[in-house]
Amino acid sequence: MSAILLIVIPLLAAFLSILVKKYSANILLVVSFASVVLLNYIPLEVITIGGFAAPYGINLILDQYSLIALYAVNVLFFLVVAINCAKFKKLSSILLVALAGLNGMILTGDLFNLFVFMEVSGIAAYLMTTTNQKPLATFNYLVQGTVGSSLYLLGLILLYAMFGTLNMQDMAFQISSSGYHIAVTAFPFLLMFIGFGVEAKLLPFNSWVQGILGSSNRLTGPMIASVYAAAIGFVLGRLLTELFVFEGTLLLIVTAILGFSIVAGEAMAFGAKKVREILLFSSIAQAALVALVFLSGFTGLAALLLIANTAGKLILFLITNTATDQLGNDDISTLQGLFVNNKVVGVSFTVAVLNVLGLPMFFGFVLKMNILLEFFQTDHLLWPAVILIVSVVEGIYFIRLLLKLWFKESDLPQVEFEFTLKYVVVVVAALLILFGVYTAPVEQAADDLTAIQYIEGGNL
Amino acid sequence: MMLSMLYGVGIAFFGFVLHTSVAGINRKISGRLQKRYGPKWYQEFLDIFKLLSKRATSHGWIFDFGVIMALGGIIATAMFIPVTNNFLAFPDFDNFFIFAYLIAVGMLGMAMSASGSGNPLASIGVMRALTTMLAYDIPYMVVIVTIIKLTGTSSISGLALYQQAAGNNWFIVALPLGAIVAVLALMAGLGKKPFETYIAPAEIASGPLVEYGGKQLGMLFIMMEITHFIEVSLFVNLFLGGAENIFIFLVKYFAVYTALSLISNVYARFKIDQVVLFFYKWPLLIAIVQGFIAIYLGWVI
Amino acid sequence: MASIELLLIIALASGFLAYLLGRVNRVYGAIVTIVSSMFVFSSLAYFGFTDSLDTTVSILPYVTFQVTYLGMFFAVMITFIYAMVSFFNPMFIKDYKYPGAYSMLYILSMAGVIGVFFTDNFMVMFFFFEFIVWTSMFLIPLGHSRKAAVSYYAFSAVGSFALLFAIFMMREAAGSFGINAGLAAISGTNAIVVFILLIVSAFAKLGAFPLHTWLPIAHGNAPHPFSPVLSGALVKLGAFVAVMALIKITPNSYVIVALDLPLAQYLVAIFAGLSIVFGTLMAIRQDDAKKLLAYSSMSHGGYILLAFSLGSSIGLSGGFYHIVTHALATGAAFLAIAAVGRQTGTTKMSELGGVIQKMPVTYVVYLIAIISMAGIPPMGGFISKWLIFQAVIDKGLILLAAAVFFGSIGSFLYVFRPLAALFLGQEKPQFKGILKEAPVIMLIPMIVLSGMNLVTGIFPNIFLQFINKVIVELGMAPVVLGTYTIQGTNGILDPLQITIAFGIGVVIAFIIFILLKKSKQVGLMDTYTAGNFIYSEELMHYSVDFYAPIERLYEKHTTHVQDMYKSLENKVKEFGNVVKYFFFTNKPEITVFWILIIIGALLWGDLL
Amino acid sequence: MLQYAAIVLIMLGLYGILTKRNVIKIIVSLNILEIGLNLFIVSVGFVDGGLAPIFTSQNATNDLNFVDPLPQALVLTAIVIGVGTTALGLAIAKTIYAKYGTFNLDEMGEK
Amino acid sequence: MKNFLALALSLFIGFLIIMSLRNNVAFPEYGTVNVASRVSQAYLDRDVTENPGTVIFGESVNLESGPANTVTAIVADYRSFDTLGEVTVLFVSSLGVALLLGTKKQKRLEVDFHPNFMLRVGSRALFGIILMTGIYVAIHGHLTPGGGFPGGAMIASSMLLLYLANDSFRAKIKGFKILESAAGSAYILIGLIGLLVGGYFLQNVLDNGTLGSLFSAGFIPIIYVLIGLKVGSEISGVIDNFLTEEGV
Repeated sequence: MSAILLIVIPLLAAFLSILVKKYSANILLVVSFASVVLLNYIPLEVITIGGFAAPYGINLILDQYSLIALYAVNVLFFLVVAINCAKFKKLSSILLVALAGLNGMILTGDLFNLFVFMEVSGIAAYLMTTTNQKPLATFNYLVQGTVGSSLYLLGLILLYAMFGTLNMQDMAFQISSSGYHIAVTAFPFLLMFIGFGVEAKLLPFNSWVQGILGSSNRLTGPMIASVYAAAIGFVLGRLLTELFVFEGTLLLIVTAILGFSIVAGEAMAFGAKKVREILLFSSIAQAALVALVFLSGFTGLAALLLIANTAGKLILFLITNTATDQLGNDDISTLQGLFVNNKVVGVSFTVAVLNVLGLPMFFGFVLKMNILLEFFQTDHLLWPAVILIVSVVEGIYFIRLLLKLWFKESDLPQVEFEFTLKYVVVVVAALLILFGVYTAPVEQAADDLTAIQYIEGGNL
Repeated sequence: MMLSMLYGVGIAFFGFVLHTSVAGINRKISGRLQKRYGPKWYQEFLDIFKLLSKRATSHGWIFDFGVIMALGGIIATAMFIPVTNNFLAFPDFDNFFIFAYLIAVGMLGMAMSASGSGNPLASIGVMRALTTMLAYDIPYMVVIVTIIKLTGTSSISGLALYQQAAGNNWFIVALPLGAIVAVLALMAGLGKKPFETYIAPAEIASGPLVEYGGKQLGMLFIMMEITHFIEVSLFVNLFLGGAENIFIFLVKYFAVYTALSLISNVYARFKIDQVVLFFYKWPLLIAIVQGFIAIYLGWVI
Repeated sequence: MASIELLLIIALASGFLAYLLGRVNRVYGAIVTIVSSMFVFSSLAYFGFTDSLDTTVSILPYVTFQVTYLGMFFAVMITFIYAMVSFFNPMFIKDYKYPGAYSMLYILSMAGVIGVFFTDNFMVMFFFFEFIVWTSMFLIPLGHSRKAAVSYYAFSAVGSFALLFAIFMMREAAGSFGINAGLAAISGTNAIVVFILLIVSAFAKLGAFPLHTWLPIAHGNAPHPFSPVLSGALVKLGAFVAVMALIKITPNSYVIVALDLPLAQYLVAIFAGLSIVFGTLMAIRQDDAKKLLAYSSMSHGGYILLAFSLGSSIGLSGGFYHIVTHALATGAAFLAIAAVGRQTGTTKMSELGGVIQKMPVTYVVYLIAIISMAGIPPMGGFISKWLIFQAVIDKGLILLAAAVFFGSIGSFLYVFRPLAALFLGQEKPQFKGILKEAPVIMLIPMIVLSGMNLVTGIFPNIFLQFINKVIVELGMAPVVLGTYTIQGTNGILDPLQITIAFGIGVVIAFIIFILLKKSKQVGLMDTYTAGNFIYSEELMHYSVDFYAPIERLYEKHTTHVQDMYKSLENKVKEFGNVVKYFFFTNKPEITVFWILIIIGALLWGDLL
Repeated sequence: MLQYAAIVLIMLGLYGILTKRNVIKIIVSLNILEIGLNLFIVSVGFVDGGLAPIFTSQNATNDLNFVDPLPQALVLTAIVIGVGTTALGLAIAKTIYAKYGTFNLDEMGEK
Repeated sequence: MKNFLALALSLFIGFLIIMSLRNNVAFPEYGTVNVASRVSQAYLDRDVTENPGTVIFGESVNLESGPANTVTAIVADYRSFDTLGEVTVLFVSSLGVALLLGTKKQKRLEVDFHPNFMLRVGSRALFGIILMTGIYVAIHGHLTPGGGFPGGAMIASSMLLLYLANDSFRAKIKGFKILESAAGSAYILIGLIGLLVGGYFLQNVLDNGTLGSLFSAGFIPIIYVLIGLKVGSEISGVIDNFLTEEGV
């Protein structure tokens, strides 16, 4: 069993599925489930493609880090698909390509190949968002996404011109051994960072988010906010830890961007009046926080935080968008009292929110504490302060939201949640609690991830 | 213990008799000043006895219970008063704060009883009394704090002895600013003009006592006499160096009370909020200034 | 011997049991709260006072414990309030939307209390600290207002995050999360930061000025039985944090020689004084009895902070004792108001009157509670305030003395208002005939608390002796105590003597009363009305704008702090909207523009 | 110079996205950006006097001065990807037109 | 004014970029690239896995990568995986265009222009030539400039010609679909064959032949033909979608 199958099988299925449209939804379901199963049987290794070893050919890196990322992305993807595949039959082939693209992005060890998979999954994402029926927002997403990936490519080419290689690890090695001052890489790194920043929802580059997630449906909401966010986050994390070296002005700019994203994201969520806007703005802040943690070198924790956040977002967007689809809009006043008659869903929603907030007994708490601890141990006092202050703001608007959703006397909104959805959200919520209480594996995983021997270079 | 208690009860009774007499004499003096005869000096006794012997109405158990609590509380407070250096029931235990707060039990009883009458005017009266108290007590307390800080004791008899030991250097002289505040507060506490809105006979229709008659009123009169006795005695002990013997005490007591009565005849009446504003403007400032210069600068004459 | 961890586990387990039983029948869940909280309280008290609490059992991972007098003091006191209040639960449980959740959260928050006060590990402490915040946060919206929970959370979060930050700083200094090690290791500039953070945390939890705005909202709107827990018990978490800040760490701050007090402590004292004054003024003008008591809690929180900030053993002793007496008094008062609220459906004074006619026991409970709260002998409040006065005067703090006395006299005003307007006065016609005394199960805890109020006032030394142990543990000299007397710095107090004197006075007055002619009983409407004929009870009742003359003097200045927070909130929203305006449109150019700017920033920075 | 021209093209593409309000024009600007980028990529591999990296009967051995073939290969991929996004963009433009009846962003009523 | 400012800004940033590249010591100046220091040298020398020494056109046999066109060697062999992704991009975007524009019942887009008979016939004649050229370019991708993508584009342009020249022309989309699917699947299957036989995905397990001959370079011509077909059918599908609209 080779990790290549994670990319190839969905791709093959996608090519074939256009012939058998009737069964395409089933194929999608089977393939996405098969990917999850397959994950259990593939060994950790570096896969060479075409028989040409690393800096010359393309390789796929399957280490602890990408395995965890693959688990997160594939499981989340499967859950989203399991709920939606019947309703979005038309998109089956596209979703299969998206799966291949996301897996490819996570696995690949080649920077240009990464660009290709970024485009594959990006185009699939643009297409998915057309089901929102907001073509303008999709167009906006497409333009920004394309500009972003073009900048990434420009940065990559500059690096190639300087160091003559495209392989991620080789690049890091060449940079560190070239003897040039690190400042020569500042511009390409910034370009690449911006390219990912667009997809990863970092603040000045993310004006597409509002249009896309603010009017998302049951497929696109969880898909973009959860599955894509997870994949992009992991890839950005790998780049930040393995390749990028931020120093001087660049470090200042990047940290300013991330800090601003965190603060402004929470502030915008605080002022938002619609449920999905609250969620999307808060996910902006979270994405920036994850990037910040990666940047600070706490790889394992950042990865787990990313999983916790995206799993939570899956629940939140699934529930919100299901209700929105049935009620017509997502004003808080419309959804008020939603959980009075839907307690199971309500509890899951609450668990997801509390997990994001870092309430004790939840996964998020363990991570938050460990992250703060790491910051303190490396004598960064500013970031914990920022994180804690925005946590207050975050808590206020989320609790305001929760209370609205839980309490209403009469005239309750009537929303039907089908069994699969309930099942999915409950399982995910239960996992969030489980890892909040049983923290040993979490800490183990964080240590394992952080302890991976990366080659020289990068921020570590 | 029981002996001290009986001693204390004696003091309370002494205080009642003393103040009722002094108040009667003062009424006479005021009368003479206003070109009238004025009542007999024992007129107040007569009033009280008459009231006590009358049959009264009652508005329920809290109305009666409040009166008992008021009188009981005041008697208990009076028991701690040191009249002279030797004429006192509980040496060392006559802590200033006991007076400050035990006296409130009596007040509370009276207020409760008045509100329990069901008459809104009585509640208004209580409100006025409490507000006035909030106004005058703070500056007064600040002055007392200054004294306690300077002497290191809060025992009233201890303070009197302190002044005597310092060659009769009374605090009315040593702390002139504080003394002014204390005099003003004492006037308010005794219900003298211009701070008498809450208890003035002319305002009685909306005072705490509006609903009383007969034995309840009589008991409240007793309580008021003893209250005044407590307040004036405290002033004598705190600012006038206490008394070595009963004669000096009587002289000082009479002088203080008469002086205040005479002063108060001159003034018109403040409204309640004016009282609050007045006390928080000058007396409080003076008291704090006095405290600062006495404690931190050591300027004690 | 009893293990704390076992107690904690039992408490947690019974919480879930309460939920399950609460699902079967909501009253069962409430009964579990009684049994569980009584059990926890009595075992803590029994084993605590016989010095046989231990920490041997260790089932839960990471969680380690230590037994300190300080922790025991708080834990026993708070669980006592929990135990007393729990008797109210069965009577109120039917009003809640989520009754099972109520019972569970009630017990869980109590379990959190055990965790906070007995752990020797900062992280565990923070865990349970948050645990309490969250469980209680979910309890509050079961009452009247959802907003209350939000504002409770906001301030609690400020408090707990400040605490967390301080914890991490101490961990960095000490290298471990040990509480004792952390507090001992912090020094220099860091100590100042930690001090400030801990004080912020304490202020937020205690609801001291200027972090007080949540207090009336949360206390006023929480479910009736939970308000006493909040005010009497949970708010005291702040005092615990304050002790850590004010006593256990010593930041290098400038010592004001004239006051013999470090500047840091003095500043805390100033804010405590402001809390006293502000709480008093606000309490005076409240119409809702629960909000009034909430503001009084703020004022009393100020007393506690002030006492701790003075750094003398008499002050500490006063602070600790004030915690006890205020918890008992405010618990009893809140319970009495809760009983009234249950029987009448409202706690607004302007809507009530003459409740005493049908609820005399409740009235007496309230009376005793407010006597204690106002610091009038022979109740506990007098003793604790007396101790605090001693400490304040000993330091010669004139301004703070003025604040303290203002709070003290002011408390006469505000505690009297419900007494007159709610309990006394005319009986409102809408309650005539339907109003009844509270059920016996509710009277039990009220009477017990009243008894405790008396005991704390007459025999304070029972408690002060234990508090002396706490003080010695904190490294201070104990307060000198006689059999019945307390030796202050400038005087000696014999509470028993005062009580006997008071008793004799009352007996004399009673004899006088009984010897005289019997009075004729007349109705409440049969009163002097200056010749007018007023026929309606409502017109014959004085309850609206009770202290109008004094309220008028400051009514324009009551909302400054709320306005400040409101405008802060608006600022955040505005900032969010500005960002939204600048960065979010449906047009792609915004992103491109910012990309150009950022690239420009980098290159400009590198080229120049 | 070619590199600088490519960068100017990229900047012109960005300028177009920055200022143009017409959906089609934005797509064209995107294309200009991509063309500039592709040009830049190719220029990175250029060697003065270099040969096209194809072995022919004239240029038969590998020790000749070939230009860097890798950027050319990358450009090939980049171009195709550009085609894909352009096609998709145009299709979206068409749906936008169907929905709003205009290509001008300012004339669309959407929030 | 706004536009001018935007232009000034973008040109200024462009200037900054140029300046920074000029100042960048690591960035080689135009034309002075040292290919030997890059990975590309290995592609030219074909010595990634073996060491053939000098590579000579028409003589070297069974090199690790067979195409005489080094760019093709990279695109279809060394970095074939990129190409797979690239094909996928095109696949998914054509799918997307169909999703966005395709409806069940379609008719040709109505335009004012009606081609005459000559145009129709002439274009049909041209169609075959362009198609053949396209196929040629695809097949000879490993020897000459060109390859699957240009070839596919040519194939598609021949279809475009038909569409433009005949306002009622509709290609059989279903056929394109099958072609597209089959070609894509075949590409992957070739990759899988490599995985099964050689142990590496997309490994070229066929004989590479002599450098420069038509039947050389193993799978590469096959892959390029597949790509050509796939690209051709996809772009044709896109063209069809753009040139049709809803209706009967």
